[in-house]
Amino acid sequence: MAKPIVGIFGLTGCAGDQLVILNCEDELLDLAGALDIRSFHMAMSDNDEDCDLDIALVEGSVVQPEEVEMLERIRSRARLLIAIGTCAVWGGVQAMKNEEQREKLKRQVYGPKGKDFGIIPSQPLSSFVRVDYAISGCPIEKDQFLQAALSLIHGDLPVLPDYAVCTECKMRENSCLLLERGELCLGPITVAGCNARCPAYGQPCIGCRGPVEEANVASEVNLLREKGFTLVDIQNRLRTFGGQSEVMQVAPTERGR
Amino acid sequence: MNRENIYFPHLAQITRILPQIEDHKLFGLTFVDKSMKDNFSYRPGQFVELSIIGTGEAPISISSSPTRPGTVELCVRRVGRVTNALYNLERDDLVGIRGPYGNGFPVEELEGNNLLLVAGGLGMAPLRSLLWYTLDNRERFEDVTLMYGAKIPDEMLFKYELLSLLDRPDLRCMLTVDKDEEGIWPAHIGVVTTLFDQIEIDPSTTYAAVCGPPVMYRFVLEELLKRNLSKDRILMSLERKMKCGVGKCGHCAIGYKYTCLDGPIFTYWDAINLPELI
Amino acid sequence: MSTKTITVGRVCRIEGHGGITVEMKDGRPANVQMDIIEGTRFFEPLLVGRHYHEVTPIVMRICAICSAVHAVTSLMAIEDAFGIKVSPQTKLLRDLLVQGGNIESHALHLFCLAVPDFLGYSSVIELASDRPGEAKIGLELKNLGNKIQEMVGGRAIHPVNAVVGGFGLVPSEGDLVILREELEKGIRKALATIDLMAALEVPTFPESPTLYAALKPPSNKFGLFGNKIVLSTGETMDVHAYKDLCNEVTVAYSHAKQSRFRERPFMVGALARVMLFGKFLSGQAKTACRRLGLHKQTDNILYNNAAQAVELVYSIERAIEVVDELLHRGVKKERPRHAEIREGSGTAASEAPRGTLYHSYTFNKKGRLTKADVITPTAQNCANIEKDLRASVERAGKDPVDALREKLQMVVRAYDPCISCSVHLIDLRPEAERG
Amino acid sequence: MKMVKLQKKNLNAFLAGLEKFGDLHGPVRRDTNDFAFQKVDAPEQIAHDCLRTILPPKKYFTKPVDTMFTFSEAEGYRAPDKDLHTKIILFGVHPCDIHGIKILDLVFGGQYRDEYYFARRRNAIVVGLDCMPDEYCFCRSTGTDFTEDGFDLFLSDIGSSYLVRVGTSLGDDIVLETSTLFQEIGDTDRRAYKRRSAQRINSFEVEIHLEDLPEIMDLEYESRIWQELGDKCLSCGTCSMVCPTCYCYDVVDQLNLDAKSGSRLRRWDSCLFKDYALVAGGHNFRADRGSRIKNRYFHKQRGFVAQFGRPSCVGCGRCIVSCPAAISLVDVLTKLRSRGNE
Ligand SMILES: Cc1cc2nc3c(=O)[nH]c(=O)nc-3n(C[C@H](O)[C@H](O)[C@H](O)COP(=O)(O)OP(=O)(O)OC[C@H]3O[C@@H](n4cnc5c(N)ncnc54)[C@H](O)[C@@H]3O)c2cc1C
Ligand code: SF4
Ligand code: SF4
Ligand code: SF4
Repeated sequence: MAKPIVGIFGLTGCAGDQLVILNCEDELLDLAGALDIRSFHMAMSDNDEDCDLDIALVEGSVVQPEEVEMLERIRSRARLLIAIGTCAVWGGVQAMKNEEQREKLKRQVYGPKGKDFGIIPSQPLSSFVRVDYAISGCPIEKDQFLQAALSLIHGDLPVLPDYAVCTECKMRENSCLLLERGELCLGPITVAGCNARCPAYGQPCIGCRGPVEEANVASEVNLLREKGFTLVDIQNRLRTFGGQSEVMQVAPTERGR
Repeated sequence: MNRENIYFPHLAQITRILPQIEDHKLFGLTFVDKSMKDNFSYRPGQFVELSIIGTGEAPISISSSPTRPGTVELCVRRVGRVTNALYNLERDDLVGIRGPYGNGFPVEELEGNNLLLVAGGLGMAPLRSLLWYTLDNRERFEDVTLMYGAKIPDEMLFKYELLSLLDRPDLRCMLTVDKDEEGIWPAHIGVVTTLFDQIEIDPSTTYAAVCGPPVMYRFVLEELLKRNLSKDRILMSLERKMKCGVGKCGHCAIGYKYTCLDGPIFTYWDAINLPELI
Repeated sequence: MSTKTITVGRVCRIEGHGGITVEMKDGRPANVQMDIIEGTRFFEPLLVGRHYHEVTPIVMRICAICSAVHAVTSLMAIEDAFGIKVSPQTKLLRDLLVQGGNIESHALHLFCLAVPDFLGYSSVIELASDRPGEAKIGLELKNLGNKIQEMVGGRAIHPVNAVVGGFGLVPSEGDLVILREELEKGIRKALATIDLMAALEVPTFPESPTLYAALKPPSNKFGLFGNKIVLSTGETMDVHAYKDLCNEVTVAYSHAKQSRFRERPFMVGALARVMLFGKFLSGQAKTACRRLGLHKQTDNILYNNAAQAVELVYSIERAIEVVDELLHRGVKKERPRHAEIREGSGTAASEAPRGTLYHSYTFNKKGRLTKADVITPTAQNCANIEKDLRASVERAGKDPVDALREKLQMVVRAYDPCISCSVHLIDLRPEAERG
Repeated sequence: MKMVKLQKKNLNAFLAGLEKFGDLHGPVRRDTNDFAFQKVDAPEQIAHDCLRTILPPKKYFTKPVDTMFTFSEAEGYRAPDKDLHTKIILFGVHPCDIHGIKILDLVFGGQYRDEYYFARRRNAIVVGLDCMPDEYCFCRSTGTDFTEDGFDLFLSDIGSSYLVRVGTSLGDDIVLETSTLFQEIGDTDRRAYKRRSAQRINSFEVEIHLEDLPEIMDLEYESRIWQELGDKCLSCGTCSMVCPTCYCYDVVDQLNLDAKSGSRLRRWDSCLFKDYALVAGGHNFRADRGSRIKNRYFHKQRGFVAQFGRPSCVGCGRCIVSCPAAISLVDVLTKLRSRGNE
């Protein structure tokens, strides 16, 4: 089988997902041998800006018109476009206050000089182009990325978890923070794959991997309300990473403080 | 491990690939191990777990008849990971096979009766096994009728093989297409159920074997029941999500039955008792 | 009068998206700009209204490479606001975490981003096919930094285990013992890096008088923490007065907010630290510093790579020291210190791989954030980068444009700019205006 | 059944003397109220007040993530040889969990025997321990509060001693190994045991009736209860993970760096996950959560009865205490009986 031709791109984000790729220290050279990487601005010069790609891995969210163009260009070159990281999949932390005016934020930070900037609310790739596959995580998990890459090299589509963090949390036999300590844990509605990292460190899941498919947010909100959390606090947490996902748009019907 | 490991696939070589219709191909497989090749026996209606190593496994009905040993034939539709990976293989490549699994058609019980096979779409895959089994043991059965429907002529599986059966005196072969815009179809036109007007069913001596997409069952069952066929003489081959094929992984459980152990052949009476079955 | 514009649309092998624009008038650089073309993320306003304990996980997402030091600095600022005193063990573990980040970041920059420059390769992968030994050393060092961050921070990027008041789960003594062995091996690799750097010719084209700034370590030992800022002019100030140094201005051509000290650009980062406090280095790091000629003052930014190599040795030695101290004291399973919430502000600074990093927050009496200010090293360096770019162009003479472009990229890369960091409040100039 | 007596003060000495039979595993405290079975270096680490571990002992026999075999061009398929043959002593297994293991024996046995499961079963010595129910235990209702087999030794608390029932010949060997620690039982012990037993029986706070439950379940197949539960259920999978008799798994092939060799893994799955019954072509036999949660109850309380003659729930209460959405099996079954399809 011919080596897949690959491009790795970054839009707006922290570059963490590209760094995860570079963090595959033990595997990087094998990986580079099995893939024909033509574009990876963060790690190489001599990038081919025109070739057709079998796989485009795109990190980061779209926050400005130029990025829409960039993304469309990548899409037109790529057979498979894979969104990597929560920014690319859900809009990322920068999508947190999308419902508040970005213009207002801009003025707050730049004052009047900022008025010419072209800014659009932070959005995931799928708002603009077809995304064939989404590997979420803030940042993506190294093992998951490697397995996905190996599947692609093998000629298959990757298999990713479609169940919640709680499942992995129980497999690890963590003490449940939601039930035992009454913490605001998003494990029940966040997609697994991190091996319930935060609960294993005694920290509640803050949902950095984004919502699980068919997340029952209404039930999660209810049970958190019953535990005494205010709607504002719950909303804040839901939208930290899942800001752009529809399921997280719980209506602010009450103002709890 | 002192006993046979039930999860190990046996290597088999792809000896033949016959494209059928778009995204459906018939694969002829021969076991690499000689004793497997000689001793692999099965019933019509049983299935195997097909392994593409590194990709995964999928349950696939055996399309060939045990009366013609040596090669196992699988008719596979390309839908996902495993089936896709199979399509990337070529003649002489190796795959893995476990099985045969499932109950299969109760052929001994069917002997001495009239048989009505009703298939739609990919449902022909398991029924082809039963069809050739009856044809190769023709003397053991009374009247045998096949009804098979496809949307258009180009979507009929095993088309030439089946067309060649049209003139066979010991089989009533009724092939139909829903539509034939090019006007090339030599047989009946109309959905499968329209074929029922052309036949007589003696409920006391007939078994029906039905396999097709979920929507087809409803209409075919209606016809069969109208003709007073008893509920446990209607046999259906059903599909479920399945991982292990041997009753461990749980996926194919419906109520109190496992599709892989108690099925995939169920009677209509089973279906009534298992609300989720169809 | 002839006008010519030289642009580098996109500098490769840096973290984030940045370009360079040089306008030449009559053969002299009239306007030199470091364009930041990364999108805006508005971190500060995003934090407003959040509970104090939610701040760190969000703000560390400013940058992946420096997430550990962002996390630690953010926690220190929060603790400053509430007057939380963390345990000596927490301090040590945080030091270890930050050293891990420093090792990872410097190894990444040296081997994956900068060194290929000196050796003429387009990437570490290409380097590996020709000089596998060197690529391997680089990747192993990077991996060592990540191991520390994973063990202490719970994740190599965006540490989840560092929380207000301490750590969620304290690493076990057994883990530390294993880590120590790895660190010992790491020293040898870091020294090999010094050999590699010593063999490199450092070009002089960007040289121009430079003002350095860094945090002053509390004792006369090289370190990445401190409460006082020192400049190479000798001036010092308290970190709480960081605004006097970094009075950020939004630049008319609308890219980075820039920092200048009394109208002068200044440089922060490994080179600044080694220039100001290299004399406090000890052990193998001290020898390495001499070997690479950094005991003498230099105004050449291209020496920043050498300074990073020296710090690689330092950080590993320091990590061993911390591990030893932790083992000596005996690791206690302590829970994070409790926060007494009160109204007020807190500020903290640390030396991130790329230079001094400031976090400053104000909280209301419910512990919700009302104001945040984060000043990253790259933002501080922007003006200085432009200064060095200008010097390079002036010195370039009759260089062909392509060669000049390469040189300019090399200058930018030497700073190891972290654009995600800087754009927490920087925006793009539209393509059309960039010329 | 052979019975002997072991003074409580001798328990640790007894356990410490079992080294040659395998590694000692028992419940260890994880957090204030949480316990987990794990390997201990010394018997003192075992938490004797553990009523319910987070995961049941099934994790020893069918692991959360388990290698089914490795594959490579050079070596073909190979069964994992690691960890199938480690000998362990599992101390502190309560009756409900012993019944859980017995149920898994049924599932993994039969026409197609899972030799991985049985290899691990053979290598585990089960030392049972009696317990006092809390407000979530309903093993009395499921008939699993007492067990006559499924253990090598079973310890019942009779005050300052344990009454030890010897269940297998291997169990007897273990007793003989440190025979000096054991004594014959006497009349006071017999009385103490009966007192304890009566006290235990009277301590159950929860009671549900399971006798005709299959019929009730059939009657309530269309009950609105299922939809209500579906609205509440988070599909988080917790109940399936913690249940001693949930055994479903998913299979994935994992590749090594050469993208050719690798291993086939199975991983605990749950019938509450959306894609559990999703087949190629996009048809989902249980697309909504209500029908999935109904399936879980049906399979345990109805399907298993038809297949093996008994429900597969052993009344341990784990799914009740660990459900984040506070769905209680006892409540559901009680409601089904009392309320039904209004
Ligand atoms: C007893 C039995 C006998 C069977 N016999 C045969 C047979 O003879 N021939 C045969 O071809 N198949 C047969 N099947 C079906 C076959 O097992 C599945 O098609 C196969 O498992 C698919 O495996 P895969 O890895 O290729 O697909 P997967 O990668 O598992 O992909 C399937 C998944 O992809 C999605 N998907 C795939 N296609 C579509 C689509 N068109 N629309 C929406 N979503 C889609 C669905 O989510 C589905 O779950 C049988 C199944 C059973 C249980
Ligand atoms: S701690 Fe969080 S993730 Fe873990 S089981 Fe509890 S709710 Fe789920
Ligand atoms: S537990 Fe939650 S917040 Fe932590 S890594 Fe996993 S998904 Fe992210
Ligand atoms: S269904 Fe619940 S109570 Fe019953 S055995 Fe499983 S976890 Fe225990």
